[in-house]
Amino acid sequence: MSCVTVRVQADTFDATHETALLLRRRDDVGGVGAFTGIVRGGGGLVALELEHYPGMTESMMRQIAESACTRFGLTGCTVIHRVGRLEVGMPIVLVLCAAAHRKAALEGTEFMMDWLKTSAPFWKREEFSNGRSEWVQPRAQDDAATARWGTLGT
Amino acid sequence: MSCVTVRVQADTFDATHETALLLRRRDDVGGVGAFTGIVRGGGGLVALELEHYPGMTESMMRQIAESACTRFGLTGCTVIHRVGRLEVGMPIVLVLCAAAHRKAALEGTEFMMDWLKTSAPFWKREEFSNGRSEWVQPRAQDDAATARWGTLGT
Amino acid sequence: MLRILYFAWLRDQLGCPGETLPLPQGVRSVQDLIDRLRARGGAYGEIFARPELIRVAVNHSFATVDAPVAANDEIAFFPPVTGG
Amino acid sequence: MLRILYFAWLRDQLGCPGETLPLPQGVRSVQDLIDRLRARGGAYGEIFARPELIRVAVNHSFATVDAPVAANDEIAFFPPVTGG
Repeated sequence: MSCVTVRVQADTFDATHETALLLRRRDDVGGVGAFTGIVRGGGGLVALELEHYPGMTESMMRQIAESACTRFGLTGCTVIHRVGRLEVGMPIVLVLCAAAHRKAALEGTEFMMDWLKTSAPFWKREEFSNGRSEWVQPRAQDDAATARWGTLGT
Repeated sequence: MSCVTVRVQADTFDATHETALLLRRRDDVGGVGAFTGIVRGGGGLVALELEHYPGMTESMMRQIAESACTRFGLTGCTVIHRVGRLEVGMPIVLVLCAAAHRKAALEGTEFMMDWLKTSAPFWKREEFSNGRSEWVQPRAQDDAATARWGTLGT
Repeated sequence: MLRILYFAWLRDQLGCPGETLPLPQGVRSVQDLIDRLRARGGAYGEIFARPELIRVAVNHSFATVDAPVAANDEIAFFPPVTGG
Repeated sequence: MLRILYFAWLRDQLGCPGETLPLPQGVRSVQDLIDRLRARGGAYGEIFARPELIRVAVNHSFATVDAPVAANDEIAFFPPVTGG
């Protein structure tokens, strides 16, 4: 049985702690793949403001996580996405995939990030040092990355 | 300039702390890919005893890490490999790759794990609940995984 | 009652996070609802004249403009997502 | 002095983690050294008769059997690695 954890929160997260939870009371995990998204600076960016659609966000995140568990035979996975104002250098999102072997763990992590980018209802507004603020435009390459996985369905 | 950290140690590691070090005084990191290898149980396995070749190990780990930084344009990477006796469920190895974008961060992580498995001089002995103990045989699929990257050279 | 929600720059431009209203007569699909909202003119007229900029969810699932709409549904309009 | 190291099951079977000796006369390559070790017989004879089971490093770099060996080199013999 695989174990899925999905959270939307303002606070930061602790990858070490979340990894330990995926290993608790299991002896069939050979590796945990992970990705931590970070607010990248440049062009005078100061911070991102992250908005989401409560209810639908959690539902989509759970669908993505359950789909990854089925497709890659994960023993468990965790997705935590932050909302609110996040300054340059701060972590935004954490994906963890635990599996018997490293290939499944790392592919599951890629799969979840690709789907999160295109299917979880989050929107980012950029805040610049000159006071300007604007909504981030979606990137065509994110759609392309997701398309290679086919459909989300489990 | 990319920053490489390589360590062989008996103690465990803290992925959250090591990730923070890769982000310190940088604003050009968009994501950190990670893999944590775990002692997987089954077949009566109790623990692994990990042996290595001091000096050559650190040298190969550094070569692999520097090669990943060049090849994937990483802003930094960290490899920590444990030695000694490790029980089922305990972490063995941590690889972290920081980059501007998630694709490079996750591919760099795969690349480093594949090379570590086939080119860093570590050997595992399995210890079973019935008292039996034997050296782990290398897996052909690890050689195949590494072969797809061509040569290690930077 | 029908619940309509707006997110990100749609909400900014409409000056409104959402509204609750009885299912308007004759509205059977998302497209019907878009046509009604567009007919309001102003910011609604501008935004709902360009459906290619908008994504739709019906009851927390992504939907296309031909999806049916019923009383008590929650319909959300928003730009393509940019999380992760 | 030449340093020779043995790891994992090679060390277990030889009962020895390594040795330090003057470069034997006529030894110019890893293959020459393997031949000398094999000629000792016993566990050495058995192990070094099967070079396909063994990997070799010269001064901390992987090497092939035709790699040159000089005085003061560190030569390590071990099975294929299984870390990570």
